[in-house]
Amino acid sequence: MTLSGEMLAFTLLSLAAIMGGILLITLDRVVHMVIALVFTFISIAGIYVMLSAEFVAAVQVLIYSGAITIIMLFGIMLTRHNDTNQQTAGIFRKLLLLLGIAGFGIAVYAGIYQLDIPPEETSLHIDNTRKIGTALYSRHIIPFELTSVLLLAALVGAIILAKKDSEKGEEEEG
Amino acid sequence: MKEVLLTILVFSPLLGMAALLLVHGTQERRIKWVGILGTLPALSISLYLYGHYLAGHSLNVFSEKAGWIRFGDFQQIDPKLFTVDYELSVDGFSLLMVLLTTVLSTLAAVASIHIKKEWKGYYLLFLLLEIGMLGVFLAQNLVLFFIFFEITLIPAFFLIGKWGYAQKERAAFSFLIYNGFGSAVLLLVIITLLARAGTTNIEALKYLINTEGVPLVSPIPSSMKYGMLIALLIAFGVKLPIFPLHTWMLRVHVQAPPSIVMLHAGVLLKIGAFGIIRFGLGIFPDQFKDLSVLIIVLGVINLLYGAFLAFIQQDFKMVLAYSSISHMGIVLMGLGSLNEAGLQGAIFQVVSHGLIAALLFCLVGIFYERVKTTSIKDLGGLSSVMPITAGFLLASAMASLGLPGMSGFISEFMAFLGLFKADPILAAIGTLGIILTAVYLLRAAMGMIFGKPKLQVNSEAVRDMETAEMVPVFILLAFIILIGVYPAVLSNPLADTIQNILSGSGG
Amino acid sequence: MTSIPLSAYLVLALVLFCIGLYGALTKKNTVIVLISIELMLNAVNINLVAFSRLGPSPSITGQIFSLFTIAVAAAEAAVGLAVLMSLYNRKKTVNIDEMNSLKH
Amino acid sequence: MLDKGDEDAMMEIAWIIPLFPLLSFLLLLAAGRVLKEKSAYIGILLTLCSFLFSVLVLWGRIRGDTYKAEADWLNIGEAHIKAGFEVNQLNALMLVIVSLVSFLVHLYSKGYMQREDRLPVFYAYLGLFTFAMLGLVISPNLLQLYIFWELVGLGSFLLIGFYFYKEEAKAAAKKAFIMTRIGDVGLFIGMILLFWKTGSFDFQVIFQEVEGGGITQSMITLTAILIFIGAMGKSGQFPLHTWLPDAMEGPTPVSALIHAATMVAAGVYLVAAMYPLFLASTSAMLIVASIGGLTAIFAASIGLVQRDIKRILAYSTVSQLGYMMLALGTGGYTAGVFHLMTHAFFKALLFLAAGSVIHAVHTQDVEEMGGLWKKLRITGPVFLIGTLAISGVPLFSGFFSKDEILSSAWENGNYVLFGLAVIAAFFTAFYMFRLFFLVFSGRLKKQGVLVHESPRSMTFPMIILAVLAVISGYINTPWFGTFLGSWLTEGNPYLEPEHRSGPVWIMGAATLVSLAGIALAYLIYRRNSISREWLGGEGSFLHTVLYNKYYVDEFYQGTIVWLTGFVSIFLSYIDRFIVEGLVNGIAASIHKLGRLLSRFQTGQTQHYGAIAFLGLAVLVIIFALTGGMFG
Repeated sequence: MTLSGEMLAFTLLSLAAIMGGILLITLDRVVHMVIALVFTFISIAGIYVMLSAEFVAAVQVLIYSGAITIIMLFGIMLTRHNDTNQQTAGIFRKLLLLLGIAGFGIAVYAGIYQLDIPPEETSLHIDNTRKIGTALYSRHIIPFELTSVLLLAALVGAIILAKKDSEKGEEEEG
Repeated sequence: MKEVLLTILVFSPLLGMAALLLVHGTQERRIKWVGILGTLPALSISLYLYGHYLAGHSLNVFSEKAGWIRFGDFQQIDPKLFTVDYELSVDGFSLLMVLLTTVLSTLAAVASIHIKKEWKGYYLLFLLLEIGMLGVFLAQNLVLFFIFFEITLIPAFFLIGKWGYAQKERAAFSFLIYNGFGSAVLLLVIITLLARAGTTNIEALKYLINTEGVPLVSPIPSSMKYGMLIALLIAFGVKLPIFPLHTWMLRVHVQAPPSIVMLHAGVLLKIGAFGIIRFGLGIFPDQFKDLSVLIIVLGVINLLYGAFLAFIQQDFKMVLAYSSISHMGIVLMGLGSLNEAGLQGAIFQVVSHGLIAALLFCLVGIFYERVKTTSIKDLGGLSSVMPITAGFLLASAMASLGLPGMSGFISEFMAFLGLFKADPILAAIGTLGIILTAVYLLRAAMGMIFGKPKLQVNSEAVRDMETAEMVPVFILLAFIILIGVYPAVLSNPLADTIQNILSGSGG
Repeated sequence: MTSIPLSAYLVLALVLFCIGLYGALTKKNTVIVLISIELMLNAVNINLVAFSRLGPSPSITGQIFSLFTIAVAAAEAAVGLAVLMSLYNRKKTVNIDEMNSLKH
Repeated sequence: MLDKGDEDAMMEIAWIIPLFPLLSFLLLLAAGRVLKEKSAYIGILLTLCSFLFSVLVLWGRIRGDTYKAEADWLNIGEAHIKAGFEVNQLNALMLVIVSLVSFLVHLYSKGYMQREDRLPVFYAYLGLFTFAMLGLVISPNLLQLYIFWELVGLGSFLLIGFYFYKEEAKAAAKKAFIMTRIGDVGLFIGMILLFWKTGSFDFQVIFQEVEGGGITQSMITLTAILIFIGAMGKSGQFPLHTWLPDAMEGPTPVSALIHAATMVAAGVYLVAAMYPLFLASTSAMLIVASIGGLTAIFAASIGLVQRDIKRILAYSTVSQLGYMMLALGTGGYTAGVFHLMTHAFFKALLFLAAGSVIHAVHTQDVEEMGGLWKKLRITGPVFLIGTLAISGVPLFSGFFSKDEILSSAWENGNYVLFGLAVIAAFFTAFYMFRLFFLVFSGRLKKQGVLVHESPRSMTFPMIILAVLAVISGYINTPWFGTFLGSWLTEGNPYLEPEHRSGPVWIMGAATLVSLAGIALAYLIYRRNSISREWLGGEGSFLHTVLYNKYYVDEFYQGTIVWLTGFVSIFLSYIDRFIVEGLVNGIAASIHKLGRLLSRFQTGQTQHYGAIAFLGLAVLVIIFALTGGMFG
């Protein structure tokens, strides 16, 4: 494994992503946590680019780094939280979980280690977006349409959930 | 048309269900009519099948098959590997069971006129139950069989739990838990077979398991075959029921509405026997042969245990419940003897007991409706107040105790004929059951019919059977006598099936 | 042609997944729990895209799948937050420990 | 002179004979409510048809040869079980006896059951019984015989329980059914064993196999005994006799038809029909003879002290059936069948006459009757004829048949059995005349009851039977030729024509013995010159034992019935506490476990998640360590 430019890029991106993740669980203030996560999301977008998935990378930046992060920030703000996050989970449970996650990680790593799939030549990077568009509107048209239904349902659901209760809350207050 | 006739047959009750949905829930008469009519398409198709058979044509033309589920992609090895098709087919044995189902369904639908509430839901579930029962007998692979098998459980659970008597909920839960347990065991066997043999088609399994040197996905050691056979016996033994897995069935017999017990005792219990014959004996004939003595012993235990207990019951329904256990012993004995006579006797007993049990419970429904009790002590002298009902009751008790000229005798006779060849000693012990059957049935039936009318029965309001009620009773009795007088109506369709099964066991 | 082996991506995804999991199971703030779940979803997405490029039979389907995942994740985040808001309006808390009214 | 074809034509239609009564049964069942008392005519008419056809068939058989027709009925693999009918000498004779007695009883019942509301039902049952009985006698194979055998039992059961509201009738019907069923199981087993040994149910095939040595000797004995157990049940042989006296709870015509003339004789018929099988085993023959002899004396001794007129006749029937068995068991085939025939006539006569008496005085207790001779001008004489016939007074039919039996027992060389038979003959003469004198002589004991002779429909059958009771003996006498004997055995390879003349002194001794019995009865009950208490009066040990029928019923009650009940209760406890308890135990422990596990339901999403994940982790680790399922 030579230290090529690609390797370097991968190393940097993955380090950034993992750093973001670690910051997420170590930082105290909730807003900081979300900001740390943005790093992770953007690094992952970079990883996508390396995997010749430009369109997915773009979507990742737009949706995750943009939309979802913003929604989360709104959430935090609307709940008017004293934005330090007091962790109260029992030390025993944390240890057990760490142990479990470590075991899980090692087991899966063992699986990954055994995995040996010879890379094949692909043409995914050529006209990536066009290919996605073609596939999405031909072979995957039904799931695609269903996704739109899902999104609509989520939209309506979110509005109703948020609205009804706030009205009720007002009535109770009033 | 012929290629999809079986599918139409199985799902024809859906038509009735759809029609029921259009009827308003308070229109009692109309709902009952629609419910009864809903069972007729299946009845007429099955009669057509029987006519087709009588005309001498092969039943194979009705077989149908369509690709359905595919686990993994093994096209290059064997396109059939790990696939489950939607396949229905009918042979002599399943034809009889289907006929039994459709006839009893229609008659039970007629007998359901005594249902007092929520007719719509009742008939919807009733028709759903019929779909399940029909599918069970026609399915050609274990997965499909299992699905239909489960379809029968759910409507039966609600029918028992909602329209039954005082302790209906408990009965329904017993029913579900025991049968669920049986299903779980059955599922284990099915999955093992699918994983090891790569198919669940019955014919294919017969070939794969019993032929030396056929490559399987992974080999099935002999001990595992025994294990699977015993598991099958347990799974279907719950249904049949085999001692000591029988207690749930007592509660169902006593607590469920009589029209449902007609179907339950008449068809659902018979699925157990059907399964043992089709799968236990069909797929594992050699292992079955080795266990045949065990099966005979179980049969004799069932026969005598049920008979002794029926002897001291105070409730007529309990007597009938134990008598079912006892009669199922004869099925096991016939199966265990593993010869033509025994096997034929067992299948005859399945059909015949189905009819007789249905008849008895139909009558129970009729007189319970009038006197509001089934306790033998409280009854007595039914002959004076309801002579026709009493006469039919006596006739069905006679049928049940194996009076010649009725179907019960033929099956009992053939089962013992087979058993005496296979194992004379156990058979001789079993004949004690013949006497005991007479003793307990006469005790119960005469306790109700003969003697002086007791107080509860003597009231003015008690009328005799009405014409509508007489229809199912009369038809059932006619079938019972027909089989008893001319058994060839059953034995001819069965000949091939029995040959097929016995050739599998090499004797 | 890439010089980075498939397993490198998978390990990266594994690490991110484990971090997300830990966060989801230990953090008290419901918002953070939601964010951790997003992180886990991202880890899965990396796998999907990596397999679509470097898997046994490379195809575009993996990318399509990841797009669907993102869409569903977005919906989930929106609904999740809506639920959180309405809960907050009732209970005045976002502490996940206090949301146990479904207990038997 | 008819040619051969006509005779066959006569016998070809034998199958129709049982169908008339069946038709009567179905018709009356369906339309009885409409027909009401007219249903009697239907029953009578149809049985008359049966009788006429039976006579035709008998005529055809006398002229022609055995006729047999059958068709496949049931296929079991390779085995074909057939159904059909056969007309041989024995069958043809039985057909006539059964249909004649049945016809007369139908006729008699018209008068006797006049006031009964359920007359159609009664005639329907009679039809069913007659159908079954006629079907039984023309069966060409054991299975068919067994089928009708059970149906006959059903008919008997229904008729005994005709007065269903009487507790005694209910108990008697139940007892009759169950006791005979116990015997039937013997027949059932014997039949199946024979089938597996010979490959057929057909009488002829079985006999050929027996003859040809196809069956081992022990198997022949076993099957013969099993079949005899069946005969014991139906014919009320000791120890399965207790149902027969109780069966007198049924209407009297029924007792005459079923429990005297026809059904109870079916056991004898069965042994006669299977005779070659019995002949092949000396031990089976000995058992038949011993049981027969024992029953004859046993039942006769009980008959000495009974008070119920019908019960006395019932015990007499049991005793006479024992006689027939004794005859068959000692090789007297003709004697047995002959006595079967004569007994059918005179016992039916006695029962019908007894019915007429009961009809007149409305009691069954002989101690309450008396002096009826003058009141019942027809019943009295016919009863006397019957009594003379059964007692074996010379010139009456019973004399000849009894003589045959005694000679056959003597020739067999079994002198113990011969002695038993002689004593039984003495008893018979004594108790029958005791009955006669108590009922008809002396003064009228029952006052205030208008005693009147029965209507003509009742007296007519009695007169016919009385004539037959006298003359039927003459078809087989040592004086005018043994027509019946030679005809019965002719052309039958298994039976040798009998020339049973026997020592002449037997006839004299038999006459003396019966006359002695009559004389004793005369002295005690007519003349009162010997005290009734001379051998132990009421209350003495002997009387008590006899009056209580040797306590056989009580013995059964105390052993078999008790044991069955005990086993049942024992098993019900097992069912309730062990089987059910086990299940309930499992259910309870699952419930407890559920309680325990529900503590883990903290409501904390993260707990759930953590637990679920840890489970997953453990699974994955195990997978990784073991290499997985497909590894």
